[in-house]
Amino acid sequence: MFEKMIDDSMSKSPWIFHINAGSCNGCDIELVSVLTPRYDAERLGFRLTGTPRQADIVVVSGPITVQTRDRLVRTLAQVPDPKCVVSLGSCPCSGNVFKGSYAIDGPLEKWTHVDVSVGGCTPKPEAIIAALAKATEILKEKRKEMRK
Amino acid sequence: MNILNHFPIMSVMVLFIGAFVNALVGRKSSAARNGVTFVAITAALVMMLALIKPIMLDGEVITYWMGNWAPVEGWAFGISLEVDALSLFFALIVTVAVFASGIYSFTYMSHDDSQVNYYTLFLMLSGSVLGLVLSGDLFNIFVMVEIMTFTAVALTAFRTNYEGALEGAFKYLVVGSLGSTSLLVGIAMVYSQLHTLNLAQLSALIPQNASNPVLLAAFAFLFMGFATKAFLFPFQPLAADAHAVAPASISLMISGVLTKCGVYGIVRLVYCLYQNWDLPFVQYLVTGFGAVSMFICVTMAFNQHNFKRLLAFHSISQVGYVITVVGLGSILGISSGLYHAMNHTIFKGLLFLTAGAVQHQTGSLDLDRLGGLSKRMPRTTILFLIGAASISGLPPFNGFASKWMIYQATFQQGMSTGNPFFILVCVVALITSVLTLASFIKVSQSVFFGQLPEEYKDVKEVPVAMRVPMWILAALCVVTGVFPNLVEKFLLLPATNAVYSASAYIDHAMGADYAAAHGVFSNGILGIPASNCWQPATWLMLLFCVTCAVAIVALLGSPNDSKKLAISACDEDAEALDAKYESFFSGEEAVYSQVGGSDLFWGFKHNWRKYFSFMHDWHSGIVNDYTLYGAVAIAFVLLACVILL
Amino acid sequence: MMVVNYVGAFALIVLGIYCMVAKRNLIKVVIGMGLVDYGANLMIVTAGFNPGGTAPIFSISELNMATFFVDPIPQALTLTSIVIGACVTAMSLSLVMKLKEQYGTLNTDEIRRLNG
Amino acid sequence: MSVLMNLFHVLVFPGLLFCVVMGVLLSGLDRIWVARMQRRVGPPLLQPLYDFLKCCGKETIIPRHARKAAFLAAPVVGFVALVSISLFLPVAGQEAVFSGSSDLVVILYLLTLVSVCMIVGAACSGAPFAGVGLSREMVAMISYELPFVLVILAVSSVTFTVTGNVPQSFSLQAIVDFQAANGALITRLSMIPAAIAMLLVIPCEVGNHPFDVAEAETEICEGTLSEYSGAPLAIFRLTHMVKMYIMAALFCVMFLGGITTGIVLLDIAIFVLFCIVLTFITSSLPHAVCARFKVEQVFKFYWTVVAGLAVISLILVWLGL
Repeated sequence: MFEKMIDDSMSKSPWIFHINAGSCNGCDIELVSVLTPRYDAERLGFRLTGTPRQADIVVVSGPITVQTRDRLVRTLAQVPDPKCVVSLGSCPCSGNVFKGSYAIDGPLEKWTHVDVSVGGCTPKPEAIIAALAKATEILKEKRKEMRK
Repeated sequence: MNILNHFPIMSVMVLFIGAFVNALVGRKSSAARNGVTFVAITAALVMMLALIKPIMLDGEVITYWMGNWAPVEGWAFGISLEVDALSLFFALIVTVAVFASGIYSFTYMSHDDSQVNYYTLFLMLSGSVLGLVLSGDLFNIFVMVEIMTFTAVALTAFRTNYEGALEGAFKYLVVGSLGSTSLLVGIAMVYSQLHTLNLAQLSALIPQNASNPVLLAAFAFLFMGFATKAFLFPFQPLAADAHAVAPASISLMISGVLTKCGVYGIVRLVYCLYQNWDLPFVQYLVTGFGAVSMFICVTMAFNQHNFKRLLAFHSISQVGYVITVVGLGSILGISSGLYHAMNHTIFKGLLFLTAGAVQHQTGSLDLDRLGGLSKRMPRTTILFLIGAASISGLPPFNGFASKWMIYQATFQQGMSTGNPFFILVCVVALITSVLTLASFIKVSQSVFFGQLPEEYKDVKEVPVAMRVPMWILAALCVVTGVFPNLVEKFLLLPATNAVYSASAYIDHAMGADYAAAHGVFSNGILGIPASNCWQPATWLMLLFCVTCAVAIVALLGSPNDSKKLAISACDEDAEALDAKYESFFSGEEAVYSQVGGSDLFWGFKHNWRKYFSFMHDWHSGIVNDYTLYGAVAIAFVLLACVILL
Repeated sequence: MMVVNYVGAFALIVLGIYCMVAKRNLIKVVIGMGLVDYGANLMIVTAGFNPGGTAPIFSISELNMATFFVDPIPQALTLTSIVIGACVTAMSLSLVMKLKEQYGTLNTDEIRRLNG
Repeated sequence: MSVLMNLFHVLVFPGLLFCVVMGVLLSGLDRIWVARMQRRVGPPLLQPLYDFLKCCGKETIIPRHARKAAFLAAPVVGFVALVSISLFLPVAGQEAVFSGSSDLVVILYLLTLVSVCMIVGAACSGAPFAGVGLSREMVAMISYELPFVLVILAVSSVTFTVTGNVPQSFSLQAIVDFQAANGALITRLSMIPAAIAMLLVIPCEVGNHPFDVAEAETEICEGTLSEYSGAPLAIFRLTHMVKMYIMAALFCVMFLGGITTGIVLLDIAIFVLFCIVLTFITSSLPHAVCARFKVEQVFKFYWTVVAGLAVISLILVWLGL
């Protein structure tokens, strides 16, 4: 009865959980700036949560260092379905300048299915918002699929 | 002669005879031991229940003269038992608690040695307490108090090898003897003036001689004697020491029953013997002692690391509530006090029994080491939560019903007399209730919820025989909470009426018109004001309605066929841990950053750190200090009574 | 003089309490308890004493309002109270013995595992 | 007929449906206002509803350390208890549905029950962050309880002193009747400090921003809610929204009661307007202005400043102002 409404709200209220997997903080700052008055992602319903249990979209930044790897995997497993993984910046995609380092165990695809990737070092806030908006659409599709 | 008239003496005797028989036959066989104990406590309970009809409903008073030694020419020399609704009210509390405690002991104590001594002492304790509340004679009250203290001390020290058992028992004995002596001195003073010890006769004579300084001094001594037995401030360290180390079934007796004797004594003293409840000084004195005990003990509970010691402080805090409203001198006050006294026995008994269950199964009472037992002992957890909700005064349990009346009583007293003192008391009572809730949250978090430590992985649920008495008490918690109207009709109204009809109490013992001849007139009461306002049954129906509505909406909206969206829980028996079901934590995997019980309310304790550290030092654990506090309190009350009354 | 008795009774009680408060030895604390008890007993006996009264043993025919005798009830009370006091002393001494075994001391300052 | 009427009261007005609608409305408005004050556009008005529905559509994970039954029951019990409060409040000139048991102490304890359900839910989840969260929630509760109690006493004592012997000391109906006869309480000099204290109590009771120590998402990972997901989380969110409405309504009853025009719909409109204004004052304004307090600061603030205001009010009442 409410299925349609729930499907619709799936894309209107995406909550973000941010994992820093060894990032240099550049992408993290840009992600925060998305929520600031200038870009105001809250008008699309975005909200940063503090726990993976409440997240819809997991944003991963950083090149997945060996130290963070296990925790990343563990935390990703704790996110309830339907969920979306967004890789933020070039690091989780490719390893960026850290590629080949002994301390890196990337890319992110190795550990989980990535739904949206944003390139750039660092990506512009506009690009991040676009990626998140895309993720919400994927979220809605996933929810519909899960029902079937 | 009606057989019911013999029930008071028989119920006391059956317990004492049970103790004697038990000592004779119980040494070898546990069946004989348990059988004798069970028969004795059941008989006492049944006899008290049988008295409900004539005394509570028909308003009779039963006077029993030992050896038929009835008063001659208005002088009562014989030993008597006099049972009015007030006595019966407390006798019912006592027998129910004794029954629960006895049944619990059969399994709980089964691993101890020399159990025959335990049951002998236990039955003597029960008999003495019952004798105290039924007695019609001041000196017998003293004798019963002594037997009670004595057996309670012996039972506290029963597990001599338990850490601190002897120490707690010794402190209880030494400082308790101060209270007993105070009682004895008070009795001597009363006798020296009036040459009688019969309660009924004294009730007629004392109000006539109200300005006699010796009687006023006697009032101070008697009040402090009973206050010691109720463990009011400054005697609360004793209670904490004794409760914490006694076996759980005895902690129930000490907290649920022995303190009630103190309450009974104070009610009798103020409302019946001296009938000075309407004097402002007495109101300040009694209410002040109650309020101070209530607040100090609840804050002390924040410092505790031991489950039962924490419960012990709460026990005194709740007795503080009772004494506070008893001191108000209003009808609403006394009825709410009696109600809370009854409820306190029920829920605190339940809590001590659950603490005993935890101790029985895990061998520990340390709040910092226990945790996560709700997985292993789910039934005990439910029972504990019922008890905790009751003591914290959450609706719809019984604690709320009585606390609600307590707030009404204190506030009405404050407003109708225009006295800010009672408003302050009302605020203290309300805050105490929140603090009580906080410390029970602490217990539930650090014992039953949170993570299960490795060493308690194989803990089992307690046996059924121990759960039965807990369920009885839990059921009473709910029943007396949901139907306050019935409690009021069958128990509170008659008891309150008895409190206010001293003349009926006097006349029945001393012959008609004795009270009127001595200028004691009292008419009893017609009803309890402001009752019937809190209707839990309506509220529960409301709750049920709304729950149904929510459930219907949830059913309509639930996904029709998808399994993935349903609730997913981890497989308990799976060997490999699935990361999905692990708790979220961002630190090292191995370290569970569990918040220790005593650090749980840091934000509160930090602001009050000076107070807490002062109180910690004040409860020094040295027996001399505790004696000093007691002696100073007695001296203070004595001076105040003689100067101000 | 009866006043002496009363003063003595109170003096005993106060001494006993002083002993319980100030003495750091368990045995002395128990002695203090005993003293307090004796004071109370003395007080009861005094309360029932009539100077010059006879022993309260009469046959019923001799008894009339003018008979002058010592009140028997306080004596009965005192007997009870003495018995209780003896029990309490015995009990506390046995506890002291056990405490000495467990703690290895009789000093109250060291017997304070239960505090705070 | 009366059964149907009661059912209507319980389920539609002023019960379940009205509570939910008002809760969504107020919290949506709150978010917009905060955004506007920060010069943002802000989410749509119905954003809280979307959040709620989305949470319903997610998977519910029960962690390994949690007790399943209590973990799932706690939010429902809390929500239901909260909704039941609305039936004790004589709002908008209507008599309370269950006026017989309407009483400030009962409401105080029902609000406590709601918080306790949240705490029990957190304790059941067995997570370290939830442990920290519940401890903070409890300290916050201790903090606001004292001023709340004092405000209740101040309000009751006004009605008590003027009308003499009211049979029930804390009766809400008596308070509203008193205001209908003598004008709203907030117009009295003695009640102004109490009203301010109550305005300060509301954000902490609701758990709104400067005082949301228990759910601080950045420090302790949502605290009490850290293990909740899916439908139970949705119900907790809804509880939070409805609590905003209930507290605003309680303020209206205590200080702005007795304002009636005789026309039911107009009364309700005025009441809704009051609630909206109160939400702005108690929720949006502090949210936009203040940073989050530390837990010991919350305690200190409430036991000194706010409780002091309430005590001043009590003294003024006692002096007869």
